[in-house]
Amino acid sequence: MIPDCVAAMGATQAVAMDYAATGVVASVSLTPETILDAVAVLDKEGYHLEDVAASDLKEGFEITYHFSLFAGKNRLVLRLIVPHNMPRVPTISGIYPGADWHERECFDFFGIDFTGHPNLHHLLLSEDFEGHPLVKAENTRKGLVDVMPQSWLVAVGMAEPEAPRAEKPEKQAAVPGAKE
Amino acid sequence: MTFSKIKDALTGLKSLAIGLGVTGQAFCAKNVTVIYPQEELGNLSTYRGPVELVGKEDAPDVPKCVACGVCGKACPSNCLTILSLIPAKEGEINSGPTEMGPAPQKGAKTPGQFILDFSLCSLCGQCVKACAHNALRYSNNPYMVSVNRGDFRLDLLARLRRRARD
Amino acid sequence: MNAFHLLLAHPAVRLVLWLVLMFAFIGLNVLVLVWVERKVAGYVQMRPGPLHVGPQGLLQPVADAIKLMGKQLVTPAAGDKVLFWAAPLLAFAPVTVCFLPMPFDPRFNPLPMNLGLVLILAFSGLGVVSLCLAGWGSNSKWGLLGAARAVAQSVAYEVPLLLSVMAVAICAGSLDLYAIAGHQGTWPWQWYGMRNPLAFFIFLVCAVAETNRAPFDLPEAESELTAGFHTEYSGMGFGIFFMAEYANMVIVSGVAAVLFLGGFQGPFLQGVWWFILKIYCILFFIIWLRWTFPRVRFDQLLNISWKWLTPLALLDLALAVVVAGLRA
Amino acid sequence: MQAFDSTTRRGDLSSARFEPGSTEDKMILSMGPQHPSTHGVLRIMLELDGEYIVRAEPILGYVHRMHEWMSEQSTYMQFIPNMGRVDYLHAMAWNWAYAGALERLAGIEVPERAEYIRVAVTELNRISSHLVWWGAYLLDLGAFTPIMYSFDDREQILDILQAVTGSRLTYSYFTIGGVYDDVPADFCKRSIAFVNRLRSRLSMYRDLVTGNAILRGRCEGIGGLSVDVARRYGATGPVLRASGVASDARKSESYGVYDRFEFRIPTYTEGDAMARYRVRLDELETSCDIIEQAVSNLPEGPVVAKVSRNFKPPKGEACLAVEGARGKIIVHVRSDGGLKPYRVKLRAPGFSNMSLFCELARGTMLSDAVSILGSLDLVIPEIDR
Repeated sequence: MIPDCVAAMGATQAVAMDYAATGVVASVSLTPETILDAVAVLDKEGYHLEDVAASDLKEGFEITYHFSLFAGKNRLVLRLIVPHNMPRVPTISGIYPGADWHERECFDFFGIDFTGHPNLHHLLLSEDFEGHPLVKAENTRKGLVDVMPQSWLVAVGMAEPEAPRAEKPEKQAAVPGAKE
Repeated sequence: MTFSKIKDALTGLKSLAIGLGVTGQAFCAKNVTVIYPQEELGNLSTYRGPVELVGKEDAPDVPKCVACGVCGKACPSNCLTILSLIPAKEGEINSGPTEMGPAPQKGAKTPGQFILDFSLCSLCGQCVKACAHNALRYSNNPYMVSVNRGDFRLDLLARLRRRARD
Repeated sequence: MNAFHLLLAHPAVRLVLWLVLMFAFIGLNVLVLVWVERKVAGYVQMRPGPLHVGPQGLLQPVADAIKLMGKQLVTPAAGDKVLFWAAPLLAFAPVTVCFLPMPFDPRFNPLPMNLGLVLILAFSGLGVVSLCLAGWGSNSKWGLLGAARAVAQSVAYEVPLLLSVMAVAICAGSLDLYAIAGHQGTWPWQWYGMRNPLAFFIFLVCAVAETNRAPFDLPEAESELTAGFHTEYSGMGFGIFFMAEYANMVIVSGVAAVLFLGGFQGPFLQGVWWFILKIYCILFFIIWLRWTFPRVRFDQLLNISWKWLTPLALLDLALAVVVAGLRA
Repeated sequence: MQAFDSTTRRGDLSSARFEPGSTEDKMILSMGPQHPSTHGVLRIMLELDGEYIVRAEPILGYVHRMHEWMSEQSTYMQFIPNMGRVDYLHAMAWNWAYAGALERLAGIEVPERAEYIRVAVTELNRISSHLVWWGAYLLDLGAFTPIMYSFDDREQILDILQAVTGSRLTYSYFTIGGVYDDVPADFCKRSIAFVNRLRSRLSMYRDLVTGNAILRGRCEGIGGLSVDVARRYGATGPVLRASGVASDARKSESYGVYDRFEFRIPTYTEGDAMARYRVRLDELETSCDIIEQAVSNLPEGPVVAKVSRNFKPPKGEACLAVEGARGKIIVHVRSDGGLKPYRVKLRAPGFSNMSLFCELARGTMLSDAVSILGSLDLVIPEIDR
C-alpha cells in the first residue's frame, strides 16, 4: 500500500510492494532533481532515516534511501539511478543529518559524489585507499531486470505480466531484458 | 531549597553506603573463579572445536569419508584440502609414487589426504552440515596451542588413526 | 658503648637513622599495601587476586617491581627532561620526611617535635608540585590536563583538610602528634573520631582526594585521560609515582589514626601494633571505596569541596573552638 | 582531497582536516584509538576549550573488514559465519537479520520450533550483550567492580549458548530456513534457572550502581537527546526509547513469532544518559519474560526447513529489520538468481547512533564525552563492518 504522502513527492514511479516478501511497502523511483523535495515531504510526515545504500547496476549506480515511521510496518524505499560516468546526487544531510555518514560510506564504496555534502571524504576506508571496492567490473554488472522482483518490473512496465503459474527462480534470472 | 539539597546529599550518602554494603558482601562471599591449571571448567564437552573425521563403526581408523569434496566447497574460508589418489588409467601399471589430485577424483572413494588449516577455520560448521555421509564432526578439544603456524595444518587422517589407536 | 650512646644522643645522627628506618618502613608497607590492594580488589570482585607468586601471591609486588625496573625508561622527545625526571623524585622525597613525627609507641620518641602536624601538612603539600611538573614536563596534552586537574583538586581539598585537622588540634591543644595521641583515652569513645565524627568524615574524604584515589582519582582518570599526569612515564618512572601514591596513603592513614583513632592507644596492650592495625583499617576502607564507586566528574569534585566540605569544616572548627573555650 | 605534507605538519590526514583556522585558547586532542574508553578501535578528534568540548569528530575504520564485499564473493550459506562477526556482542540478531531476509526473499517457511529457539537464543544473547555494556559503561565511568559481577552472570549465558551453538561469542547458529542444530535437552531448564538467577541479581545491580549518587551525577542530564534529533539521525533501539518513543522492531514489525509474545517496551522520556541506562536495565527484565515464554511454549518438531545446499533465491530484493541490542538491524539482500548475492547491505544501528555523538558531545566536558560514548552502547566492529 502506498502512503498518501508519496503523491506529493514528484515520483516518476511509485509501486506498492508486498511487505511479507520484500520488507518494504512501497518503492518510489525518483531522479536526482526530485530527491530533495521528496525527502522534505518524508521529513514533514515524521519518517526517520534508516540508511542510504548504493548498488552498482548496468544502468548506473542505484542509490536507495530507506525510511520508516516509528511504529508499524511502513518501510519506504526511495530509489534513483545516477550514471556511472557522472555519479552525482544532492546530499540530503541538510534535512536528515544522519545521512551524513551513510553518504560518506556510499562515497567510500562507490565513489558517488553527494553535492553539497559538508564533509565528503573517506569514512571507513583509509585515507590513502585508491578506488572504490564495491564498484563491479563491466562484465559482472547486472541490469535492473535481473535484480528487481518481477512484480516491480511488471508495475513499471519493464516486463510483461506472467501467467499465474509460478516459474522456477533459475529461469526467472534469464528473462529476455537481460541483454539490453 | 537548602533543605532539599541537604536531603539530596544525605540520600546520596546513603546510596554510597548501600554500594559499600554490596561490595562488602561480595568480599565475604565465595570466589567464582576457576583456577585454571589446578581445576577445569565442566563445560568442555559442549565445546565445538576443530572438525575431525569420523571412523567407520567396524574399522575406527578408516574414515567414512568418500572424498567427494563437498565439504571443501562449502567452506567459506577454503581451509579444507582433500586429496585423493588418481586411479591408474587402464593399461597402466600403478607402480612407483602414487599421484594425488584434489577430490573428487573419478573412481577414488577414500581420501588420500585430508588437511584442515585451522588457522583459517572459523568453526562455522558448514562442512559438517554439507557432508552427506556424516563423515565429519566437531571435536571438543579446546587446547590448540602452538608457536608454530605450521602446527595448525592438521592432518585429519593421521589424527583419526591416532584416536583409533588410543 | 658510651661513645655509641653519645653518638645516638646527637639529634642529627638520630634524624638520619630515623629517616633511613622510615624509608625502609615505607618501602615495606608499600609492597604489602600493593598486595593488600590487589587481594581486596580480588575478593570484592569474587576472584582470588594474586595467587601464584609466593604463598597467596605475597611476592607479587616484588615481581612487579622487578619487572618495572627491567623496563626501558623513555623520555618524550619534546618534553622537558629535567622537569620530567625531577617530578617522580619530588613525589617520593617528601614522603619519608612526613613519617618522622609519627608517634609509633608511647615509650619511644626518637625525635621530639612540637610542630609535627605542621611538618606533615607542609611536606604533603609538596606532592602536588611533582604532579604538576610531571604533567608539564612530559609535553603531553593528557599529562597537561591531568596536571591542571591535580593542582585544582589539591588546592580545593587542602582547605577543608586543614580546617578539620585544626579542629582536632584545638581540642588537643597541641600540634605534637605524641601529645595529640596521648590526649585521647584508651577506649574508642574517648577518641576524637567519636567525639568529633564530622571532622573525621571530612578528613577521610579529603584524604582520599589528596592521595588521588578513586572515586577522586581525576588527575589520573584512566578512562578519561588515559593515565593523566603519568601518561608518558614508563618503567620505574611510573613505578615511583605508584609507590608515592601508596606511601601517601599510608601517611594520611597514619595521620587519621593518630588524630581520630587514638594512635597507639588501645583498650589493652598499648603500643605500636594498635597504630599499625588502625592504619590498615583505614587503608582497607580507602581500598574498599576504590573498588566500589564510579569516578566523580571534575566540577562535581570541586563542588563537593567548596560547597559542602569547606563550610562544614568551618562550622566544625567554630564548634570545636567554642567547646574548647568552655572547657578551658 | 586535501594535500598532506608530512614534513611541515604533524599528525595525519584525519587530524589535519580537523585542524581549525584559529586555535586561540583551544586544544586539539586526538582521543584514541589507543584510549581506554574508545577500546582501541575508535578515534575521536576533539577541540577542547579547557575541559569543555567545542567540537568532536569520530574517525572510523579501524576494524573495517568490508563484509559487504565479502558477501558478493561467497555463496549465501558461506556468508552466514560473517554475521556472527559483525556485532560480536549480539551475533544472534545479525544471524537472524540475514537468514530472515533470505527467507523472505525465497519465501521459506521456518518451522515453529526453530522460530521459538531463535527467540530464546536471541534474547539470551541480548541479555549477555546488555551485561557487557553495563560492565563496560561503568568501567568507563571509573567503577571497576561491576564488570566482574556482570561477567559472572554472562558466563552462565555463554555456557548455555555454548551448549546450543558450540561457540561462546561469534555464533553462526542460524541457517536459512531454521537453526543449525536442535537445542540440547536441558536447554529449557537451564534457561529458566538463569532467568531466575538474573532476576535475583538485578536488585543487587540496582543497589550497587543505579541508585548510586556518583553514577547519577555522571549520567543525569548528560547527553540529552530530543525525539526530533533522534529521528533525523536515525537513532534506534534503547537510545531512541530513552527519548520517549516506544519503537521496537520486535513489536512494530513483529518478525518471526514475536507477535505471540507478551512483553513491555521500556521507555523513558528524559533522553539523557541515565534514561538510556535505565532502558537497558529494564530490557534485561523484558528479555527474561520473553525467554520464559519461549522455552515454556517450545513446540516439538523439526528445526530447519528443507533448503538446498546450493541455495538460490529468486531474483529480487528483500530486507528484514531485527531489533538488536543496540537498535534496528537491517540486512538488505539483492539477488540476481545466482549462487552468490548481488549486493548485501548491512544497516548497523550503532552507525546511526554513533553519528549522534558529535551532536551530543558539543559543549560538554571531557568526562561527559566518555559517559555519552558509553551510554550509546557502541560496538565498533558493527559500525565499521
